[in-house]
Amino acid sequence: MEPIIKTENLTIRFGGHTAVSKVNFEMPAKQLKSIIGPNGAGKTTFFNLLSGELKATEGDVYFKGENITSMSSVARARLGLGRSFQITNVFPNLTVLENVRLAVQSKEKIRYQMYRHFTHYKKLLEESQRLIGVVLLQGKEHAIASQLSHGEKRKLEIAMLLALDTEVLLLDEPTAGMSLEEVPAILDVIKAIKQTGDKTILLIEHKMDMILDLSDSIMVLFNGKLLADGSPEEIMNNETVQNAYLGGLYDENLAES
Amino acid sequence: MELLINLTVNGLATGMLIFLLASGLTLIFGLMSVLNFAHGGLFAWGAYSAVWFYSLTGSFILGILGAIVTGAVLGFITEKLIITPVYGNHVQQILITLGFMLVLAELLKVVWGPNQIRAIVPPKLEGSWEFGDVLIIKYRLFIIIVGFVIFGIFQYMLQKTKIGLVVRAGVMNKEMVQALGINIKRVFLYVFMTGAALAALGGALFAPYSGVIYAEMGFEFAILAFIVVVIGGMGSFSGSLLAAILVGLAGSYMAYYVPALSLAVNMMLMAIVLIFRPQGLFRAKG
Amino acid sequence: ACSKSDGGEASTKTDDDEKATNQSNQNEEEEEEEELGTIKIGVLASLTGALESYGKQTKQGFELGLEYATGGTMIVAGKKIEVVYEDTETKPEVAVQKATKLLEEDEVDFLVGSSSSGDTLAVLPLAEEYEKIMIVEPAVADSITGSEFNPYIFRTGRNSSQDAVAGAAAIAGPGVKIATFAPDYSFGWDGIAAFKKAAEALGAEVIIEEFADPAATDFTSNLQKVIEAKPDYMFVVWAGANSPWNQIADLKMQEKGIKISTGAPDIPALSIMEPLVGMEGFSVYYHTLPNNPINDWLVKEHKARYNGEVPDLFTPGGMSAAIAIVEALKKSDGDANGKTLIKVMEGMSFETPKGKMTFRAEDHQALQTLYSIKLEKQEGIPYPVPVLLRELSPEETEPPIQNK
Amino acid sequence: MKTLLKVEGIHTFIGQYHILQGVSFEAREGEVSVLLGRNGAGKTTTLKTIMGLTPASKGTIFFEDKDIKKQPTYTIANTGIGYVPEDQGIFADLTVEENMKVAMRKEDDATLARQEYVLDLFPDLKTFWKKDGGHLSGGQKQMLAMARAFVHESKLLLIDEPSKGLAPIVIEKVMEAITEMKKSTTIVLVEQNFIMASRIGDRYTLIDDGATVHAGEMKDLIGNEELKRKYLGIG
Amino acid sequence: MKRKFQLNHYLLVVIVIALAIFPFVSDSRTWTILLTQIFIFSILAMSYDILLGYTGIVSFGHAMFFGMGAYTTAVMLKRIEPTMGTFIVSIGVGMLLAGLISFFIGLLTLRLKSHFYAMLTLAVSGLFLVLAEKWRTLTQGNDGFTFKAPEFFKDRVMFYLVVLACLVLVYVFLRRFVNSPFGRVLVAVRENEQRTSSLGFNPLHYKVIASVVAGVIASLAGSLYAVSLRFVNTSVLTMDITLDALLMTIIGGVGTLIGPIVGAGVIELAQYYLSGLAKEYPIFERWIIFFGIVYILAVVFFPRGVVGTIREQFWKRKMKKDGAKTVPKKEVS
Ligand SMILES: Nc1ncnc2c1ncn2[C@@H]1O[C@H](COP(=O)(O)OP(=O)(O)OP(=O)(O)O)[C@@H](O)[C@H]1O
Ligand SMILES: Nc1ncnc2c1ncn2[C@@H]1O[C@H](COP(=O)(O)OP(=O)(O)OP(=O)(O)O)[C@@H](O)[C@H]1O
Ligand SMILES: [Mg+2]
Ligand SMILES: [Mg+2]
Repeated sequence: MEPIIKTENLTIRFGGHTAVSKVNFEMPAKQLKSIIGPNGAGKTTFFNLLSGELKATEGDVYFKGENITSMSSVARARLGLGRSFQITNVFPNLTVLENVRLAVQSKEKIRYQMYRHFTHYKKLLEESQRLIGVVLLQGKEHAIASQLSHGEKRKLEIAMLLALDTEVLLLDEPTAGMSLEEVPAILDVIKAIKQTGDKTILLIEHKMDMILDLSDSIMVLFNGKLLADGSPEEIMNNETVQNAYLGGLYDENLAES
Repeated sequence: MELLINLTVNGLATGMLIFLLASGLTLIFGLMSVLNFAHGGLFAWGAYSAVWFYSLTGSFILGILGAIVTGAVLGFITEKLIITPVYGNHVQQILITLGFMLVLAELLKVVWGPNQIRAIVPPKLEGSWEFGDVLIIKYRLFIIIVGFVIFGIFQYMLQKTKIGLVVRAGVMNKEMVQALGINIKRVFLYVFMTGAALAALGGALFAPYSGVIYAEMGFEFAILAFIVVVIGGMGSFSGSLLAAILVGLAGSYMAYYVPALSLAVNMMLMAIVLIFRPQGLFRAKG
Repeated sequence: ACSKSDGGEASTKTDDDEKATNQSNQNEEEEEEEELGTIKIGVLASLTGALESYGKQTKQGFELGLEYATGGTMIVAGKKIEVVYEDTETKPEVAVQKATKLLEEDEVDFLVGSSSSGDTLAVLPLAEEYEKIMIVEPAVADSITGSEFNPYIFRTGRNSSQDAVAGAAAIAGPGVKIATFAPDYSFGWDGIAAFKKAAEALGAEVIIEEFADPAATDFTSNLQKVIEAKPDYMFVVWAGANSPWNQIADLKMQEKGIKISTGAPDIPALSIMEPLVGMEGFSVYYHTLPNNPINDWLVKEHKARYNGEVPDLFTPGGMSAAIAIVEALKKSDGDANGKTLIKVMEGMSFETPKGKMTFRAEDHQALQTLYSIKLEKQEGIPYPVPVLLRELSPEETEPPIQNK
Repeated sequence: MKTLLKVEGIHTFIGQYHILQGVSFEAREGEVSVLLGRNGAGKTTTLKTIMGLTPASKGTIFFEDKDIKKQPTYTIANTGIGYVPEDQGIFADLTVEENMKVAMRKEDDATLARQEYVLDLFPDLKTFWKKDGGHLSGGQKQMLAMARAFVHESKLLLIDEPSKGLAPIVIEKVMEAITEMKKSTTIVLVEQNFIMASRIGDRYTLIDDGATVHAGEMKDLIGNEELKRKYLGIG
Repeated sequence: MKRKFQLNHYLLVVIVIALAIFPFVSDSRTWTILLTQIFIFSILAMSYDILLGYTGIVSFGHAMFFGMGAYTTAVMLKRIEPTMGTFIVSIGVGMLLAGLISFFIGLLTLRLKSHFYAMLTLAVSGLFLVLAEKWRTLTQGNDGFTFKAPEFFKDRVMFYLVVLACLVLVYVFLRRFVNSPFGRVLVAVRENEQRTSSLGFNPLHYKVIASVVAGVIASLAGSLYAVSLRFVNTSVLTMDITLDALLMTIIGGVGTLIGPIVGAGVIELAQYYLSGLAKEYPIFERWIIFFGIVYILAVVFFPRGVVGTIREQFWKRKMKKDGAKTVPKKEVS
């Protein structure tokens, strides 16, 4: 099967620093792949290159065989590449509901409609309400986004991504700072999406238990380079990964879960 | 050749003068990110108080010092009363400082009357030297020197101390700076007062240059100062200096060679700079 | 505040007392009104903002003028005169607003004003619409009695062209080489165009015309060009606070043999012309220039009333406007009908502090005396004083007719 | 052991919202106290209230027997309390170096030496010394925020979710560092990573809906399946 | 929520009707003119609020569109003939011109960040001012020129009614506009441009369209303004006009449409009354001081603008009354 996303020699340099270096990677459709790597390895930057937030210095990105390297982030989002952000990135002075509703509106392709009153779009509201429920934010619909606690903002971030309902989901540390008891709920959401079987998910995480639980495959970035891409077992047994990324904590981590 | 020298020296002097007017705003707008539309008012108050102190004491130096003190005191009042409630909110800043500008300009008339007032150049700086066809106006040379001195002082202060850093950090995240043990309110107050004092100094030096002061003078030059700060790159003294000199020289050359466009020269300069270097000429560092 | 004055009227005997007497005065006036009928005059002037001092001069002059012309009675042809002053703030929309208020609410019979040409032009159509006479004073734009003229407009103020003609008369002569220097907008262009014509008619040659950004901090580049052209004179048309005089001195233009000539401004602005002592030019008015009893009266009364201050540039203008109105009413026998007054006023001559003025029938511009002067330093006066060289008679400074 | 910080019955309003409704806990000298609770429980607000960023309207906050409740933030910081906020509070337009500089109260040899120590802890920061704070990766920002707080020897450190976004190996280093620092510094920690919390915490305070619901020694909590299930959803 | 809107609606309709019959009950022309003036500036301020309040763009060059409308109408009425037909066509032409120019300027410059954009608009409008100053054959520079208004407007009441109608139309149109899905995206652009684009909305498109709408409506205000004065000069292109629009918007409350209208009223009336006081009480001779103090007090007492602050209070009170939970409880499934 044709990979849904493919990169060739994807490279970006910031000044003298190469944050992503000649990455050749293929993402099989309808799978979940996790990306791990030390801090500053270039994971987020790689996402930014896929979603178009950043422009590659070299190399190409293909989506379903089409070269999308020169497309804007807007165009890519419309094409079906949706993403969540590592550093919470919402509309601070709008309510939770409004934040989600905007994403739903985009999914429904209501972009330049200028005369209809927005509340006419009942459907949008209902869908937004539903998604807020999915990420356990019910009761907070009318809270202003900037007044949410950190974990709540993370959930909102996920709701907005889900609302876009894109073919590809790029999740950047979705559960960072989320409370222990709620991580499983979000995991369930991701699992549920995965089970429907029509979505492709790329996940950046540092929580190994979660990664092992979810991933079909794992790729490892190191200093901007693609170090390995393989099944969870392969990766966990990779020595470099163990020494430079996991350290000792991971054993206990696994033991706990 | 002589012509070119004349145009350049005069352009440079005008540029320096504009730099002096803009230097206070470099601190207040560039660094502290306060859209201070009352800046022109501070500047006019500086001019008036300099002329007044000068005529009272007969000493130009005391006049200048008087202006600086007036500026600092006004800066204190402005910061406490007007700016403190609106830090970080540009929209409110526009409204409140425009209101204060009206008050400042009108109060000038209450104190010194509505008529324009003559400002004289101190005898020692009066007149000019001639070298062949090259004519150097003493007062302009004085302005150029003062401009460089001010530039040097502030460049040094911002490079060698962390005040500049603290202010910029404070603008980005006031709470965090405080949590690092810095009394940011006081820092802002002092920096604002310094900016106001610089504005007053600019006014004080401008007065003898143009020979006349009037209550509305603030409105006219405040915009020029904003232009300089923006095209120089927010908060950068080197940027402001370069931009001011550019404005001065462009004005001088254009008025001679392309007089038809001299009315538009500042605006064109700003448009060109911003289109090609949207962030301004310099990026503030330190 | 209301309740306070209610209670205060009886008990305190200060301000309120005065108010009370004022009120009774007003009552008397109203009674008189019924017997006499009134003539109402609305005066528009810039009482705040950059042109504030001009506005105040007009206002004071106008008050004095009415007093003089009616012999202190404020009654003309059996009618009581009332005046309402309004501040245009030098904004056209405010001027229109205030003018309409005057015409509609106060139902004035005359409009007088205003300090800025923009404000005045905006108000001109209202005069025609309401068929009321408007005396323009002291706005200078030629177009007021030129392209924008309507028959209800009369101007006691001089116009740009008159200034220019006077300026030319002061310096131009066969073979004289003149450079001009003016601000780069209508006022400057009009002034220079008119000057050029007048000067060339007198045989002079205008060799270079420089226009500068009026808001600029530096005029030396423009002046440099003038110096290079080596003229005999540089004629300057200038208005506004930001002025080039210092720089003219700095560049030693006079030492280089270029004589400067310009119109003498009002007293506050004269004080900043210190560097130009010795220059020859023209003046619209300075209190020592005219020699006639009206001016003597004006100077005396003005001093008495405004703690020793002498009347300034536009004070006689205000006075002239008042005199013109009173004279017209005398002739029309108190009839304030616009159409009637037009007939009366066209060609009317009247005595003013500047001597005899005549409303030219064609464009209603008052022809008037201007003065050729020289700036001199005088003992005990903190500004250069315009000293009379010679009077430029109304005929001599007659401007072209431009409303055709 | 001596109590360094004693928070008693604090109530905090943000705008018209009554966020904290009776949080009490204490931090003893040389110990690590962990605040636990769900998202939105009020952990961050508790730390902010101690720092004077969201002043308490009721209750008392004693630090070294001084009431600091009404003190301005910078005074509180200067009495020796360091703070690592949950959103890192990096000055985005300042370089890493400048971020550190702002945090340094003086630049004497001792401080510089300590800076070296901190940078050894997070060598990444040294690599990106001249880079803008805003351009760092998420984890690097977290490191910078900690480095800034560690550069002075504080009596008390308030750290809000240090492990968030860090690679496992770095978490380990941070834990080591905290254990090391414990000798001289008392620490209050908000942490969602229970493994980390349980390994380095000495005592815990459970916060729910803006109030303290439980407190005790960490070793008791580790064994208390019921509490863990009820408030932490684990076990 | 619905109920509140409806209440507002009725209130607005009542106010509009009251304003419409006002000139027939009162024969104060001063008030007619003052209100006309307020309506015109309300339109201008509303158009500015589309930029500032809804899209988060600060422009220092809004006067250029106002001036474009004013000049187009003035020139056409003077050069062609002062009829209603010309008037209406001139409005259209002005709007078209303003639309085109704001489109191009927007396309070129809206990529810039906040102050830089603001300063660039200042520059461009400054250039337009110079152009108007220099193109004397058309504009007569800063002296300006007068022209005749269409016969129909001889009676200022008619003009008053037309302006009122324009105000209502613009209000209704803009209300629809900002409450449409499109308008919600504008707000999103204001809040977080980058996030908007990652949702698949192109911020530049939104900003350009917003500035075209704002420009077109400012031009309408300009056309009406010129006719209200029957005169135009370069003052319509100056920074003062932009600042007026800006101040009115801020005083009334950014991000609301009623706000700019209230702001226009507050400023015009304050000016009217204060300058009136100057004639009666000597201490008000320097009334501008008090006018400045009005701005300062406005910020102190109405930090979010008159309408913004009142709304906020209203919500707060409502929340209290409804006994909203202080800390919303979370149910965990
Ligand atoms: N805009 C930028 N300018 C300069 N350098 C950048 C920029 N964005 C990222 N970098 C650098 O590129 C490297 C990779 O950053 P990236 O955010 O992709 O890391 P990451 O793998 O997501 O790390 P983490 O797990 O900490 O989030 C880092 O060293 C970072 O400092
Ligand atoms: N500025 C604010 N205005 C209104 N409510 C706020 C504000 N800040 C926080 N809150 C609310 O206060 C509650 C507690 O927030 P806090 O940030 O202290 O939670 P937390 O325990 O740190 O949660 P998390 O684990 O998600 O970081 C939350 O419900 C939040 O919505
Ligand atoms: Mg990352
Ligand atoms: Mg928190």
